[in-house]
Amino acid sequence: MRDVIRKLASMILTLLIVSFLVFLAFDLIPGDPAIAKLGTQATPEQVASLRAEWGLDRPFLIRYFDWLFSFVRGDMGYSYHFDRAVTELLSGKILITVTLVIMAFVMIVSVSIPMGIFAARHQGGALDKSIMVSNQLLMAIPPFFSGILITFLFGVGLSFFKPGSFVSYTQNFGGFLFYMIFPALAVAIPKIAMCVKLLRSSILEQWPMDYVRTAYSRGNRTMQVLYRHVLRNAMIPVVTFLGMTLADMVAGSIIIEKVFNIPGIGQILIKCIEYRDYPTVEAVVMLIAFLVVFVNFMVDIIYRILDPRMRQSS
Amino acid sequence: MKLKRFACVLMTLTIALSGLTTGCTSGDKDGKASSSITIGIPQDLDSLDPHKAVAAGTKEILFNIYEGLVKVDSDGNLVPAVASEVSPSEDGSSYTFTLRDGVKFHDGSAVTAEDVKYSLDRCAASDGDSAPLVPAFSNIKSVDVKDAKTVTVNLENPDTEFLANLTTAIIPASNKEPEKNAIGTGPYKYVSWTPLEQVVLKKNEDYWGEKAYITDVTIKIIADGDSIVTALNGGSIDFFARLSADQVSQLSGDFTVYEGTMNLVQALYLNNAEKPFDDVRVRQALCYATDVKAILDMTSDGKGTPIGSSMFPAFGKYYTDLSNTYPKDIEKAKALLKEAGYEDGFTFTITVPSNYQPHIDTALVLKEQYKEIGVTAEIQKVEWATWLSDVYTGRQFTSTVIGVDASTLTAPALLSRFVSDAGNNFINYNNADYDAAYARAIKTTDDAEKTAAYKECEKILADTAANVYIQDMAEFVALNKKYTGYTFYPLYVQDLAKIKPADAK
Amino acid sequence: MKKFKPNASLLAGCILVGLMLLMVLWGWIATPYDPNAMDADLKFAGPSLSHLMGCDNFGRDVFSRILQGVGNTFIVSVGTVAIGVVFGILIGGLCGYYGGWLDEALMRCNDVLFAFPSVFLALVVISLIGPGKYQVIVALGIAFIPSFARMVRSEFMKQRNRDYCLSAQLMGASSLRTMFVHILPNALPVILSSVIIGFNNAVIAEAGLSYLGIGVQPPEASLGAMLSDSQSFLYKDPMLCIFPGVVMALMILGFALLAEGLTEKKK
Amino acid sequence: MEEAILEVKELNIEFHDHELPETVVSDLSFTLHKGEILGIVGESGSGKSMTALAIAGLLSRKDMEKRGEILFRGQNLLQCDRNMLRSFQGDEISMIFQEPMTSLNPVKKIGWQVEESLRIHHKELSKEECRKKALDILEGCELKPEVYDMYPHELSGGMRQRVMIASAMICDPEILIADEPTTALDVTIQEQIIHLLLKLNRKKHTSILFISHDLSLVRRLCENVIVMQHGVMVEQGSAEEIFAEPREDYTKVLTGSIPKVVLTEERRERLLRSLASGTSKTDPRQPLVKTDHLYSYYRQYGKGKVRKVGVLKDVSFEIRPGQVFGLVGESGSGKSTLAKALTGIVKDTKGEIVRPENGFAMIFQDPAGSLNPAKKVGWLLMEPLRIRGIRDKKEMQQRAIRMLEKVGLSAEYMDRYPNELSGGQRQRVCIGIALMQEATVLIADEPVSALDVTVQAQILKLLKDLKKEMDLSILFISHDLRVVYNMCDYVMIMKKGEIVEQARRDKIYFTPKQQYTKDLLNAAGLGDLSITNEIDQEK
Repeated sequence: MRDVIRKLASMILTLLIVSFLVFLAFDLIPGDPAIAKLGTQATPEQVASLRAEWGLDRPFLIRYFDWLFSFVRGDMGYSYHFDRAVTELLSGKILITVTLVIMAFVMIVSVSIPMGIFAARHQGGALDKSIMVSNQLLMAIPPFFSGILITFLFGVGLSFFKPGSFVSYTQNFGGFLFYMIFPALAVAIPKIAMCVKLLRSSILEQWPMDYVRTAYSRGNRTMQVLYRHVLRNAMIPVVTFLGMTLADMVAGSIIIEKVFNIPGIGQILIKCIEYRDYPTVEAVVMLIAFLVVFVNFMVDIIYRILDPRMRQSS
Repeated sequence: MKLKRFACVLMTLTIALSGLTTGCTSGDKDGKASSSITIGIPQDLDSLDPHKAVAAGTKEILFNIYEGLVKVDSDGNLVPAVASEVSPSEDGSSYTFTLRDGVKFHDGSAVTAEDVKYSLDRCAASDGDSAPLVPAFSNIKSVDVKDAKTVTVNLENPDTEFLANLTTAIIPASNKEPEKNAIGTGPYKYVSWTPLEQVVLKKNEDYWGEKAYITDVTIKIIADGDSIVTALNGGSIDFFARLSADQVSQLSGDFTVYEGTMNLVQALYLNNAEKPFDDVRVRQALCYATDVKAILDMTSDGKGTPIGSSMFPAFGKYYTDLSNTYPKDIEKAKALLKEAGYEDGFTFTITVPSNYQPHIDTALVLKEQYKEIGVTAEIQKVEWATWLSDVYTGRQFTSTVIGVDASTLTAPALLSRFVSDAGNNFINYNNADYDAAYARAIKTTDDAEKTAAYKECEKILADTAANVYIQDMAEFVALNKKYTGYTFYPLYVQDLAKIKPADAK
Repeated sequence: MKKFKPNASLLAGCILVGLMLLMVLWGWIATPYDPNAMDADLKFAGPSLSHLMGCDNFGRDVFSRILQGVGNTFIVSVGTVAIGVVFGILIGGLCGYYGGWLDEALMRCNDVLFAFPSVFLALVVISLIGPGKYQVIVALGIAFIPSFARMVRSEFMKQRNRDYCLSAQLMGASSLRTMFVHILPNALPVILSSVIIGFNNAVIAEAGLSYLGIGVQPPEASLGAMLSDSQSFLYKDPMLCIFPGVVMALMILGFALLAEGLTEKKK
Repeated sequence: MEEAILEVKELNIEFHDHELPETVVSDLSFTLHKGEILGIVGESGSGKSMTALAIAGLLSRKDMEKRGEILFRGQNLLQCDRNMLRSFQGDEISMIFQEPMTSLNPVKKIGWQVEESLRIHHKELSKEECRKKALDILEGCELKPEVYDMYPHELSGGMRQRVMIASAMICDPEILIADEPTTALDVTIQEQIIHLLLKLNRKKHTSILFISHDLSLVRRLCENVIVMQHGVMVEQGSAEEIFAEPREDYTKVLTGSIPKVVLTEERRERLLRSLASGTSKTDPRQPLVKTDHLYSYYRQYGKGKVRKVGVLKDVSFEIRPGQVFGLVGESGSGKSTLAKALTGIVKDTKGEIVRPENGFAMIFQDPAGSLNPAKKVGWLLMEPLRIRGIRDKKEMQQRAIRMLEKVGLSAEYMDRYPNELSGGQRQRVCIGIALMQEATVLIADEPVSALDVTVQAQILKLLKDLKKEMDLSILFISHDLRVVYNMCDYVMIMKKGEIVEQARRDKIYFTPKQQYTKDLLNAAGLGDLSITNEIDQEK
């Protein structure tokens, strides 16, 4: 329990530092939110009055702590660029990105685990070799490019979905889910390849272990040894990888969202960086950082469930 | 083993779900295509509040929802809108408007003189706290309600061109949250806005003028330029304005392509206060080295109108064709450079905003062309916000490729910025002759004299090579053949009310 | 000692990587055409004898641009990995070797860096120091430090308690000597394979940045920039994306095979 | 003699993973009878483990060829169908392994693992019955029922080996194959496991095939013994015969390599005299190493606070010049910690430590781990010189070569990597490196525990010779009382961080005072050498 509290405390510390760094970065980079908002027709007076309205004329630290206190109270501020409360803006978009990530994650788990086991079982066989070679190829494609290829294949070629016509989940949830399958696939493909490779080598690494020999000596069949003994041990590094992947996908959704024209938080992040809309940027980065940290935390817990040795020592 | 089975179930579920949903999605479009249209825009609205929205991309959509006392027609003329009659005073120091009968806001209430006063005061920020929302309104002394149907606008300083600013939207005084609830008088009513996704409009059945043809308009935001063609060809959108020549060449046969001009002055803008561009000979040398036709051929299949000064053809009477001031002449350019002491050429930076591919392309071609006279251009892509604050506001640059547009269809919208002490004179242009000519143009009320003075300004800009003028870029608009009736405006406007189903009369 | 027996992966990897290096060198020494020279007549010209891979939307020779692009991609990736590895070894080594509060503090910093979305990190760093090849290296390099540091740290922790380290300390070797002369060579095989994998990730990350418009500055080519530029002409000239795409895939494949071959050989 | 239960006929095992086929077992034939405990003795590479694995049906690599017959219940286990083989495995033939730490699945509960054979072979049993049987067998193996719900990492090595035995015995097999089951355990624990095996053998009449390198252990446990070398059976016979009168040379070498503990008449006299006088001669020379009421701690992190846990408690001793000081203790006795505290690697100590001027050099138990695998032998030998600031390459090289020769290796080893050497060679290099440091005191932490008996004897001889030649003082740490007797002049026994007893060697071995010392001697089979009783009688 103490451990959990310690972890939580360090999570909060991490998030605090992240928030400060983002604030600092936005103070340093060129570009002024008010000028960005008002565009070419603005007069200096307009800019000044907008800066005053947004409180940008105050010293850096005061702005930071002002933001921090509001944030802690649950007020994420007002989006300059989208002209509405950040909370309101993000609440509609989080689900989109989360859906994308979860769908991709489900694909990764449901495809790569059976495939990894299969490849390990038939190590050296023709199928294993072809899986490994295609894995290497799939890992060699940048995600945005695989996104384009999928758009072309399933969207333009096979007309499974209408490219670029994101369906809002408020209008048609089913259509939304269907549309998300393809970007999720684009996100998942390279990760599936990595995961298959990892699981395969993890299983093969477990195979020469003494306990496997013990299991055989009790009369277990190979399949029984695999599923009853090896798999859980082999999953330990895979869980770490999956956790990192999950975190990675949250952050990496930025590019795929652009390819598939999905208005998720990644798109918002890019737009808001472009327009120096830092209350929104701050909120999105905090959200992503939180997800990353939280996923790491969850991995830690799953780790403890999977591996009883971890439960004892900190 | 359990895991595997679980995964299988999940997969089946996903597939089953997707099967279910394909049925849903494909149904809703085909049947009543004629009464609805989906259009694409490249960037999201920055506000629904017509007085606070600044992006051109937002204004061209809000044009359909809001109207001012006057509005622009497709020829660029100002025509009465919410007002039915305008009577300016002789000297241009006050304008009196008579409101049109029967103009209703979208919420059903009638437009009153109080609403007009409220709207104009709001933009002029007459309470004095902050800067005026419409800069030109700082010139408004007062807005007087004469009676229920009459409003007079009094100016501090007489301005004969002021009417163009009164396209400013009239909104109901009762609407306390204009940024959330758009209520105007235009041909379309606002229905919903989902940021980064779409804006939905509905036909205003009570519109005072010619009513729109299409009932439902969905405006989709397609932020990624590369997916526009795919979205058009794939049928997600029926309409997209401002396509590039390359994009047009990749469209399927389902589209009518309208060709027009962007109505902006694309140029290599030079910082006239910075070395080496403080020397007119260097600027002229660059002009001589520039082959505009080659640029057009390279970037837009030869489409686009070469221009020679800060004025584009849509301005009609004010426009003179100066595009031949500097025909391509490498020898002359080299001679000028030699004269200016840059015999061995020099290196300079072209700063371009990274979100405008056409300008980047132009810069790339320019870089190649300047190699011929031994001048090395280095291209630096910067974010739009950085460009605005560093280049445009901060004037920290040597040169930049950008397109300058006109906020209203008056010559000052393009020419005022080159007056030495103008706040938006980002190229630091400083020429006494120009200042004098411009002052003359503003003062006079005689139209011929005014036109002559403006033309003189244009000529001075061209002769002193204030910038390397390139073109008014070609604009391509794709409209699905199911529809027709697209009309170009000389300003940033997409008039959706004129689009009609192809089978309707 | 077993004789050196090249395995299939290693061989294929070496051939591909060798080919890549050859292209890089070729690109540095001379390209068939000026990679930036434009020619309106050659816009979207298909592959021909004079232009092996055809020409792009400016009529530039694609093959020459690929040669230049491979070089740039290579520099960016090597630079990125170099920054990641050097700082990763320093931070990870110190953390893993000394442990205690130093480890806590540095690893906390690492966590912070890790919690940043890497694309965001790159965007901010580029905004701060401006765009360009070398800036991209710095931006990506910073984003690459945490994963390397973690890896080196765990490897150093593993090695730190081995008897040979104690033995070195007993001989009177300083901490620095123990870390870098004794431990580092043993951590190298692990570091090497993650360097190769990191190299591939850098190639992909550079492509991602180019896609977001903040990669190398035009008109310079990189594989990622060519790939993302070619997107605009997918319907018109799909060859434009196929060539850089294939070259990039082969490059990554080559290094991945090399890494795998090396680990196989170790076993 | 009971009926034969397992017959091995002309067993041959060959590996084909290298260019030349490698024969690991050739023409091995023997018979195991019902209720018999048959020992197979040999050093590493003798093929004894391969034989065991072949019988257990656990050798199924593709690049391996097995010929001959292993007959069990009329079936040739080498040829029979996999299902048939599987039906024997765990039910009729079960096996326990050397490494109890790794032979259990780390992520499964003990109960689940013990019951596994039941679940596979006796599907008719209900969950409850399985549980009951498992608890019974755990109890039979002297384990508490709580163990059922624990994980392997929560148990000590000895307990884990009991769990292994329990899981192997749960189906009452005909044959139990025990492959070095006690090698990784402390002597006292080893003794308990041996007793447990004997008990099970008597109670259940299970035949046991006991594989070990430890001759004295085999002698005490087994009725019949097979001696193997390089895959060939050297000698076979009853345990007493083999040990008392070995016929073959190899067997003689093997039995001769066991360090002897014998009290000569002369030394007996001296011992008795010193005991009578009640005082021992004190060495007039200053001690080289001395600790005075030494305590040491380690910090336990986590759980919020840092906790100091005591390891060494009140340890005081002295090492005089030229002395070989034996330090004996089981795992957890703090003997390695003491070494680390002396060298300064463990810093968290209280109490005075006097260190020799030139510091310590150290030899570790695992020569593979204590040599940097990334460096060549020559580089490693020169490292102490380099650290001392010697820059002359030639000189360093010459000194390294001289040292190599001194430890019995030729100059050609300079360019070898540690993993290209055998265990004995590695330990020689380790000794060489330690000597290069020119330290006054050499700490040898279990230097021969990981080596085969014959190699062990060579290394011990080398150490002795070097000691004489270079007038070394050695702190010799070991758990093996026989080895310690052979090496040391003075012995200190530790348990759980405290000194149990310290005295001159003969005093400890022949007149032990503390019960723990006696236990240790008993476990090593040296208990009956004590002359305390005689002395008492004389009195």
